[in-house]
Amino acid sequence: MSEATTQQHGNITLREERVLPSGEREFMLDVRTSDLEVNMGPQHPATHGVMRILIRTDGELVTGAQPHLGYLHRCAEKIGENVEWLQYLPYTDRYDYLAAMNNNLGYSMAVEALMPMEIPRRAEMIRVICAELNRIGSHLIMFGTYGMDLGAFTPFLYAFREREWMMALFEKICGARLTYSYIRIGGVFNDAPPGWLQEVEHFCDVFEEKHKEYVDLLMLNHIFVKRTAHVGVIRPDLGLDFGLTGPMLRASGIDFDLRRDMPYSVYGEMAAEGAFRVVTGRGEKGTLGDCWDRFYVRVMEMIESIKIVRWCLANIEDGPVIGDVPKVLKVPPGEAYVGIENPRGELGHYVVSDGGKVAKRCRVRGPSFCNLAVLEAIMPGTLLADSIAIIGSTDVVIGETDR
Amino acid sequence: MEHGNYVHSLLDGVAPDWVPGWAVVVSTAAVGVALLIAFVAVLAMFSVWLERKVSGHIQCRYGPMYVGGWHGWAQSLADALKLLMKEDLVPIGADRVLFVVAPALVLGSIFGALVAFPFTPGFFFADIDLGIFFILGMSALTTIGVVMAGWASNSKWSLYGAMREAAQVVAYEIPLGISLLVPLMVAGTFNLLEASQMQAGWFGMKWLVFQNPFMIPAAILFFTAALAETKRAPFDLPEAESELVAGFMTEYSGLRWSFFFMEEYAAMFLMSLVAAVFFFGGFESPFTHLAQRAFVGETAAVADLPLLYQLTAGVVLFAKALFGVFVMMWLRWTLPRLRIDQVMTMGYKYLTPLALACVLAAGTWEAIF
Amino acid sequence: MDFKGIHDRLRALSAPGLIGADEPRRPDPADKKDKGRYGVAFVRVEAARIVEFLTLCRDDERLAFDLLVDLTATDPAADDENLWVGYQLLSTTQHQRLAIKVTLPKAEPAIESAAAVHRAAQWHERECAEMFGITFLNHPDPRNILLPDDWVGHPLRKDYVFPKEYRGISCE
Amino acid sequence: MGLIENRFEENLLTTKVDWLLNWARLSSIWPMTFGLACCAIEMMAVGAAHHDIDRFGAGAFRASPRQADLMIVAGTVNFKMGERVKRLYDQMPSPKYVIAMGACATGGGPYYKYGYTVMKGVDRIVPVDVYIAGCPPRPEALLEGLMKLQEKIRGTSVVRKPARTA
Repeated sequence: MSEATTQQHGNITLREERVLPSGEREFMLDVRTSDLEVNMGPQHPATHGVMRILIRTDGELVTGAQPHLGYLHRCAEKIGENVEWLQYLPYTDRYDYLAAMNNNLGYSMAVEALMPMEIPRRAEMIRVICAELNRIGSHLIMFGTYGMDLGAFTPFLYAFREREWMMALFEKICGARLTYSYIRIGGVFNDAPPGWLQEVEHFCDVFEEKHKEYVDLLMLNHIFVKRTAHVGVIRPDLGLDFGLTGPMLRASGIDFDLRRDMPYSVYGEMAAEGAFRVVTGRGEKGTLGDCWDRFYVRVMEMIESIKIVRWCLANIEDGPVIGDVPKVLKVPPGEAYVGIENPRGELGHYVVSDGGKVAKRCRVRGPSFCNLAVLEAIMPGTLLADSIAIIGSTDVVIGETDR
Repeated sequence: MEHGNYVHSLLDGVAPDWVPGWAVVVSTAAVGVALLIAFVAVLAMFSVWLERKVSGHIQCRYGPMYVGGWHGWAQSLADALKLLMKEDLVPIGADRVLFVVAPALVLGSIFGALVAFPFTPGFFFADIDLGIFFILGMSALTTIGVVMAGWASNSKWSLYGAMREAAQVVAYEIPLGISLLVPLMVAGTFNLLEASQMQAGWFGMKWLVFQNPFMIPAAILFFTAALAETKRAPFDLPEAESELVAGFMTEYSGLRWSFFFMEEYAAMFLMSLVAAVFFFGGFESPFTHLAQRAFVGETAAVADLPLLYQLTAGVVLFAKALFGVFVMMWLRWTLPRLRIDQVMTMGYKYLTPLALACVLAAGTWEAIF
Repeated sequence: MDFKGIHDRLRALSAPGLIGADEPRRPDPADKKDKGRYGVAFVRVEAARIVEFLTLCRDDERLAFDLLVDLTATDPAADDENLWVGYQLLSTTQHQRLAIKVTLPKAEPAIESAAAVHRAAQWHERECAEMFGITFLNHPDPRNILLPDDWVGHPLRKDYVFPKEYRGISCE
Repeated sequence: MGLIENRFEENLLTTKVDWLLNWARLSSIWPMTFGLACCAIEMMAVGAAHHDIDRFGAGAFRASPRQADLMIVAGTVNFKMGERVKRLYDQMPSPKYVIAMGACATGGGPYYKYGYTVMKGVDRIVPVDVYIAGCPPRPEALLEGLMKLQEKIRGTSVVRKPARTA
């Protein structure tokens, strides 16, 4: 390359682009482009809370993405080391605020793992009913907000219509709409009020009908399929590498569900009877592990949850709802890690006790935290609009990533 | 303005002899502009209210209910007054001149387009022989305003919105124009009034869309392209609330932002009007037919059409256009948004060839039958 | 496999850095002071060889721990000399779990990053680093993750002093 | 509106004008799409079919602060987020209002004592018009907060000189 690769014409610089087969050198205008860094969030309609993603773009093409967290860091783990065992329960409501019942369940089970105690069977049943109803509510929010991310506003309101009923059910059983603290260490706080179980059954009947509407309205909508199929593909090995759990992992075709494969509570009996099915992505509309698969898994899981609730309603018996738990709880020394299947994946609680009234360590493994990490790997190379679809499909709850 | 302009004839009648003719024309124009602004403002406010009510009822809720009393009828009035009262913000780093000019340009071009529109068979501001060309040209000017706004805002989201708008409008102007060629060919005129008049007959149902089998696909193509032109869902990429915050309008507030808002609804109405005139019979309908029989003689000149007939015709056209606006809203609250590459693919690879095929087929049909 | 099976398998493979197992036990009735140890069992591993250990756990077909569920640290007490780092492994094919515990000296806690084995470790390690002041060697992206960049102190240490103010905003 | 604001003596005309302008402001309070934490879910519920804040003209959630009148601080604000909240508030054109929704935004809530990064109330960085209690407040409570804000706006003077206080 002895010859100059640029030519100067007045104040216009021409840069050598290529050498044609004829040997002629082709010069082009020396226009240098640089990537645009766009700061998405913390206040952005598509980030579902206060996540911030630094996106590097080349036109509409995303060339890099870097999630920044911590805008909702609320020190839950430090609080866990400072307040009493039972006092910490309300804080569990507030990390994954869409699935507070599941969080209560996870924490209670972690503490129960340290205490040799028996949970009454009716309590187990009510726990599972509540957890599964809450799973439906959580997936409904995902269904609605995902539609909104893609520009369809109406499904959001339809989803909230059913969610409102679900919240009314919870209100009847524990008095709160969002943050329940209902599942306690050793059982549940109180028995279901009269008629509650019948209403849950009615809810199941109606919900199954409405569910068909959801599928038609959004999941099989042609534009929706075009927007989500082949977008944001997570290969199974990538998913495992990033520690994805729950629907995110199942959508990539890995048939693993803690409720069936490592059962806790009464899920074991259910799984043995085949009362529910584990939904996995199949790449039906696009590639295995794309956004549509993730959406499909969540939408179909709602129906499975209904089946679980129905099983519990059929098998529930009368009896006590809380075990023998002292007012001032002293947890025997030891440490336990208990992971349960949250709507978003494995919610793990790692508790360490030295036998006192306060935990030594109260670690929360939020599924969203790990599910979010994968964005860095799958977002580059997509379009800007796709990146919104990908963020939505991870279904993160920022309260849980930041805790 | 030689015929059919009520304002002109009215002013001409009352003006004393010493007033020169050009002064009457100028004052006619002034009155016309005032009327048009009032019309667009009322129309936009009504459409916003309608949109909120329509979206509400689609979504199992009510929409505005309390402001002003009956079903929140004064909601848009309150919104407009509030927007008027908001602080006038120009961000630091914005290109001040362009930032201020852009909304005016956007709204002005829509005003310009509406000028060429006959509101009733006898009431219009300008009867232009190449009316539809003028309307399409003027409405395409909004794009320049939008790009200007996006650039001047000095915001990345705005820039994205502007670029998307530019790409989208370039892609969809072509099928929009070509699909309009079909009715133009069938009607044989560019003049909106004439196009409307030639659809009289068949008891008021001799609409262009029924005159040629290829008019129906052309109408669908036109409507799709018009959605993209007016930035309505599923083509609302320049705004794309969940992606670009508010697209090219991100940095606009108060009155200037309301200009964009008004433009959107005026453009929707304009496109629906064009569709009504060139596809769906213009003023013609069974009602107009009956009104014509009742009020108009055999050979009435346009200038002295009876008022009742004019009103009927105007209301019919207005109703057709509003129905078009309603369909646009309906789609907005039902469909998800497309992605930019899908929008481009649809425009260039499907709509344009289809529109061309439509023109060819319709032309052949016209030549044979 | 249950924990015993996993432990046996690890010993059979002479897993690098394996120190031993810690299983829960009932309190000794003879000893009044002994309250026993409850909860779940875990294995102890040398800090220096943790990456090799995790690689073995991932690649062995009987263990097949393909998912790093959690990585966290614990400060047992203010006067304790050590920090614990805990790893939770999960196998999606064998349906088994394994808890690993590593102890690090509080004076200068440093451990090799597990991000090369499981990329899931990356964010957990960033969190541990800011919360406990543990240095993860060869970490690909050692920034703060939850706390602001100019935050002082490691909040989850037992001797952490709550701040009085942050950037001029009072914390009380 | 700087030209006419608070410049006129109180008389029948200015009172009527004020009434009209206040009516417009209170009838069309557009909130910003700005959810922080748990309370944001209840804020979404307020916008949804069952409670439908749009009935009161406050349903036009705007994503851009430039077009919003009301910032509903729905959730815990920590120091990292506080800066952003302040900036968003600064980006809104006046007249602008702030509702502190829930215990966290009001005063730190359950995170008051041990939450080292939690700001003990959003009023340390932005002026708050209405505080709503609850953790999270029910949707009805947020609606009541909106009514309170409307009451507050009804009492402001726009073109009149502000009433002298003793």
